[in-house]
Amino acid sequence: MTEKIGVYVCHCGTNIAGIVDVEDVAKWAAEKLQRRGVVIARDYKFMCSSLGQELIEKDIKELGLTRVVVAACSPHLHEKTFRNACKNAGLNPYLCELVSIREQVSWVHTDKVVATEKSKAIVSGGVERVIWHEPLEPLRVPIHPATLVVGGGIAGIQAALEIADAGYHVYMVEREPSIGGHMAQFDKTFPTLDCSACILTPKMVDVGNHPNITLLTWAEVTNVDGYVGNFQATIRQKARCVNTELCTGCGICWEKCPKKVIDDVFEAGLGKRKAIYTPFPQAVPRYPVLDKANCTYFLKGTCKACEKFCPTGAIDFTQQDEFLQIDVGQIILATGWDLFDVRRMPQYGYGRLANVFTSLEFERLSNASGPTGGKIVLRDGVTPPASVAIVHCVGSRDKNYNPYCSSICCMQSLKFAHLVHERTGAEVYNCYIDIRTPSKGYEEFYQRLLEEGTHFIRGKVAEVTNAYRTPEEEGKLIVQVEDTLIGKQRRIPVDMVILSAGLEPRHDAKEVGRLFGISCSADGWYIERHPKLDPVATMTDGVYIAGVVQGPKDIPASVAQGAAAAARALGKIQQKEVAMEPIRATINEDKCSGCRMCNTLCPFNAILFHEDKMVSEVNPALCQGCGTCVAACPAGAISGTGFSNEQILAQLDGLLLLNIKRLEEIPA
Amino acid sequence: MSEQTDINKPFEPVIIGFTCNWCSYRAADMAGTARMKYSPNIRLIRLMCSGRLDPTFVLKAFAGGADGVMITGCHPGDCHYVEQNYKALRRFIILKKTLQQFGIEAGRIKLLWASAAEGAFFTEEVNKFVEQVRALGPLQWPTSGGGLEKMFAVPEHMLVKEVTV
Amino acid sequence: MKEYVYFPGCSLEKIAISYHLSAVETTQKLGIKLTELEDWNCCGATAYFHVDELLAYTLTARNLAMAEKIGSEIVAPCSACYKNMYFTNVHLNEDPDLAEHINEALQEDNLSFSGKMVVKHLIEVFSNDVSSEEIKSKVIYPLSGLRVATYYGCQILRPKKDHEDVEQPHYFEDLMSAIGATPVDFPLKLTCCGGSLLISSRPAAYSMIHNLLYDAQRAQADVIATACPLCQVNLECYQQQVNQEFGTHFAIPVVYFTQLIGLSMGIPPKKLGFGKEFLSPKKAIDAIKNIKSQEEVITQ
Amino acid sequence: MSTNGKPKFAMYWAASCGGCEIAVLNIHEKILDVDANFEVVFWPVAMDAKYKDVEAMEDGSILLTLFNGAIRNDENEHIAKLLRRKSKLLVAFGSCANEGCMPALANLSSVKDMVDTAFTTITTDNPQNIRPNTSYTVPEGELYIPTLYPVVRTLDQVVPVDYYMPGCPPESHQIAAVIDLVIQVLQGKAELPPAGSVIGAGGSTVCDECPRTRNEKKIKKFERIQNIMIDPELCILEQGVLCSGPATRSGCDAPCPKAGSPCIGCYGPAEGAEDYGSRLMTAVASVIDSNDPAEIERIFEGIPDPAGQFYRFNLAGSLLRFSKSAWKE
Repeated sequence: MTEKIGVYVCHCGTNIAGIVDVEDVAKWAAEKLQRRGVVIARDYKFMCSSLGQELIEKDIKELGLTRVVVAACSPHLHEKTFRNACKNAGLNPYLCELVSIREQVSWVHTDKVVATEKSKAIVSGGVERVIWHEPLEPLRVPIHPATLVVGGGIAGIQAALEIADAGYHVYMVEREPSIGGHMAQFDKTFPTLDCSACILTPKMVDVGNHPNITLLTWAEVTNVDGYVGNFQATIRQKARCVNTELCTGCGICWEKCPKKVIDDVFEAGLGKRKAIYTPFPQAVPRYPVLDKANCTYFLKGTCKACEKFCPTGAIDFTQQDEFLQIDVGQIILATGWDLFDVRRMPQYGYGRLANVFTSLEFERLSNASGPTGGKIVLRDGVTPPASVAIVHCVGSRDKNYNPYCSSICCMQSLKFAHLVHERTGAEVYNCYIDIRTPSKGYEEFYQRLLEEGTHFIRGKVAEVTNAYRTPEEEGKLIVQVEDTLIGKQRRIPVDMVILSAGLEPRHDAKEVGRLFGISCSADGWYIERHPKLDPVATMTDGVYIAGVVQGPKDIPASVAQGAAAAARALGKIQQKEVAMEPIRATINEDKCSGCRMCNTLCPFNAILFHEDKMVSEVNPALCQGCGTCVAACPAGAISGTGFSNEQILAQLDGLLLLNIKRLEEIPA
Repeated sequence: MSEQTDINKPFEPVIIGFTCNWCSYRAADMAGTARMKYSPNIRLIRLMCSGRLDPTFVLKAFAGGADGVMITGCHPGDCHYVEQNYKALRRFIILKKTLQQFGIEAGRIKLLWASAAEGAFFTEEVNKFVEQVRALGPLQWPTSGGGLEKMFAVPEHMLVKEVTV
Repeated sequence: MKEYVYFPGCSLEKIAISYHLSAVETTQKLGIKLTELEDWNCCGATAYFHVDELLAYTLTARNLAMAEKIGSEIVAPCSACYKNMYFTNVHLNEDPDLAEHINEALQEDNLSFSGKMVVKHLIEVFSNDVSSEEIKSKVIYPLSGLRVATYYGCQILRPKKDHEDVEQPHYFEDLMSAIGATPVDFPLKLTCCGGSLLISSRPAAYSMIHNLLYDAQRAQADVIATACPLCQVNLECYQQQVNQEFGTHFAIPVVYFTQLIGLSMGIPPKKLGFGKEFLSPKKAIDAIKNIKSQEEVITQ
Repeated sequence: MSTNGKPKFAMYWAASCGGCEIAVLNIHEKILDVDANFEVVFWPVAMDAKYKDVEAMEDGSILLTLFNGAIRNDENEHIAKLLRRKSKLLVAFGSCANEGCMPALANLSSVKDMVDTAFTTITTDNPQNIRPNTSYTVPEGELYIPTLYPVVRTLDQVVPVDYYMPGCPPESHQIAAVIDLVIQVLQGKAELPPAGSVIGAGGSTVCDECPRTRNEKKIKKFERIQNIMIDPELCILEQGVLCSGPATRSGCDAPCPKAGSPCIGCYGPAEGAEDYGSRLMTAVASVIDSNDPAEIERIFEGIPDPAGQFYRFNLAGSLLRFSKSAWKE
């Protein structure tokens, strides 16, 4: 045995030492694995601390260690730390192996004896594996300075502006005709009640005019190839039927368009738009899109009113969808959320009982530029309500629908209550499970509402019905709810019910996630790299998430995440290049018989076949290191650095303690 | 290993688990971070992808004394490497078939898809599998040391001849 | 020709005899064959499952096991019978241990439960298995103008079947429209009738019945149509007490949906068990009488 | 026994079919070089010899022993150990000695089953259901016949082996080459390869020597060769017939694929492959053209006997080596 191996067992305070007898593990390794090359085995309070690292560095220098095994936490946490320690001591960082006895032992097991035994096996596995490690150099690839931001809501806008202002190019892709997202639909924002449009519009305009931002609205990303620093994205620019070169956004076309269409997107079905339209007056960009599905010309072959009246001749019925290819270094996903479909809870009567509204409908209803000009009225469009019930947690905190808390509904409902109160003087009943106001100025807002005389009823609403039992109830919506504070069932007759519907992942979140190589949690929100320490990065290098895509959150949090994601992207751009794990497959030409078994296996097309030499070869730039071809090669001609057969089989030996057995058979 | 020294003690199987770096290993990490408890009989090996799973590893594990082997990866469609977990699936199916001919029960090998978010699920499944293997009893493949020699007792008359030189 | 194993259940023997009669008559008209299960036993009703679950399951499983021998689908007109058989079926299929346990008991009777039986409520037969066209084609006297409160009751929809809307179903209404009647807006159509509360807490039961009658009256229903003997009894037989209790003057007849269908198909009221009720559904029967008399006029 | 000073040569067959001997004789006049350069001291198939003569020899007195056949019974083991002691160079010759070959397929069933099959099938006339006795007493003393072991082993599972020469049998041109080599070594003209290495074979796999054109592989269905017309030009595996070529060590010059029949893998695993069967298995499985479990199952139904298919020659040499039924019963 030529290698000199050092084994370091971490206490992690009591995190490991509380369950695993770390001293014993170290002692055991020093004795039993001595003949496998272990020259030193230590245990230490915190291996990851600078002192702990120095311990390793010292041994490397003084004992001339050629391999290092650290038994501590998950490699996903501290692999880099200990690799650096080796590097500092002049040992190739890849000659270090970090095995997890915290996540995989002390945190998940309770029996100390068994846990200690398992830790020994894991250490022994690490030792056997590390013997087969080879010195490696990380691959360095240049980073393309441009960034793709998907989604033009407030989170995306923030991210785009941060990067663009820093002087780097941004492509912003938005599915709808205008950026602005849900925030553009709101009238007021809690808790300050400043007007949503007033604070959002300037930012939208900045995006529209920014020299460093290429704005692609009415467009979708259809394909993404490549890897961090070098992504190639394909974007479908849907046909606008408007020549943006010529269009001035004067608006004559949509004035003249004879076709009225119910606007399910921006007006949440409450208002109408034309067949050629911009969703709202402050839309960015200002040029409209022509909705072919509803345009009289496309349906009947006649009309062309817009074309006739357009002063600049910008209307172009022949426009087709275009596909653009762009190169970017990194990607920020801020694709936002969908509203929970309240029809899934028929007991609340939406769609059946006219005056039951969704939260988004109410946002439009209360919006000065909305269909009623900000007048809060019943469906008939005229009658102001004398009493309004606001149902919290619709579809949220309910195992039949979404178990999670949508986090904004409480504040939103309070805002609604305030607006109703302010504009109609109606009696307002807020039916809640718990009131959650955990942010700056939120609790104060709640107090304010209490003082305004809004009724708060603690209980989950059972049903909303029109089945009156008393003359008072006649013609009203009756909200059946148990008031858990007085322990009584209550029937509250009201004129209007607002369902504070929860936030849901976009209906196509999963597909979009796959497109960008990131995965969704069970709830459907995108998974961050670390829930606390890395909330905007994802498991896929170079792809970040911002805003509600990562989980329900309010505007300030979305903005913060947008900025955070931008900062992460900028950080990488500044580095100019990324170091990539040198985990790659290589084919031994002499062994390769050119059977072409591996050729179809690579999703990144990294394997090419040389007809002339009749051998296959791996392109290291494209190889992502999954090792599928390594496992598949019938001749064993392909080897995978970092995860070679030798390494894994050796680790198996160690885990099963066969190494010890063998040693016992042959005397020293 | 699997030897039952004390018959009153329940048999403690040794199980090798192969995890993929992106989903199932992170599920295991999550189980840890959330302090979920599962039975200590399983020892994990990290691969970059379930597609790296070479049947040799599984055979080696059994030959080396493991009583059960669990192969885990990302859910179909969620593979970090697009679709490599399907290759694992294909290998698993034929491997299982082959192992049965070797008398290794289908219940000793399991393929599990677990996403990075499914720490709890991972925990449950590990526990289930450990119990399943426990119920099947020790495998103790002779090549794992001990037992093999016993198979080849050379009879007396042969040994006698040996020393006639 | 559709065939079902028929499980009448105890109440259809006496108190709900009219349900039984009308069920048999109407299904015959539609060319549906009901084969009554021989030697059937009580379904356990609402109480037994809370007394001894295991025995209750066995009791119900016995019926299902016997039914397996003669058919593939079993239909119960009584909601309680239906609910018990349906969830026993579901539960035993999900829990093989329990099934094994119960099969041991059934062995005594040389029976075994395989769980392959499909359990249906009678109204499902009319609303799913038979198309509304088929029904319409058999209607001779559309009950035009008859305002019907379609009362599902609480048990038909439990436990939930796949793709079944348990919050706002409308198949009962559709069925009534098919025979020319007018289903009214009856929001409480799924609300409990009080069930066996009448035994344990009369006041509670009365107020529940009151709410239902009130809602039906609000909707100006001529008649409440039900698909459950217990609902029928509670809503009809206790109207007097409810009136005394609440000082109301309810007089709303409560009939079985099969009786109305029978009428519309021209089956003589007697054969449908009419005349046994406390509150005569005169309006319903008159509806036809009128048409008949008009016809006579025409034919003369 | 007289000696002519020539280095001694021995060849022995344990559990084998004799094909290896024929392959040796098949080197034609080269056999004369053998005679010219060696004194053949022990070769049961070619000349009369007694075990006791061998036992009487000095340890290490035989220069080269070609040992073919697997270790199936105690006699095999005894002679293996004996020849190991007596020989300088012990070569595991042919598939049986290397990896178990056909005899080792018996490792999938118990000895009892085997004997039953041999002595009680309908084709056997054995009314009293007799089984062979391993020992029998006669006036002259005790007679023995070898005892079957529960499982077949390879030569190197019993004694240390110097060189491995794969093939069922080894191709004659390879044998000739090896003999040439040894002679050259004797004449000091060449060096012996490092101990433990595989001789008389290539470093790649059979596809390397197969002339058929090959493309990217996608398998939707496995065919049995008798059911289809094999395209003479195209890779056999791509035609759905399971060919072991991709996983099998080169050196044979791919006679089978050339003749239009799939490689069955007699040259054993490629250099450094831990387990032949799993290499073949993983390769074949990887190119199945489906992601649907049910369909994959269906496609694999085309391989009714995977163990026999993937481990046809390699069972004793594989990681598991035998089935549970072989050692548990």
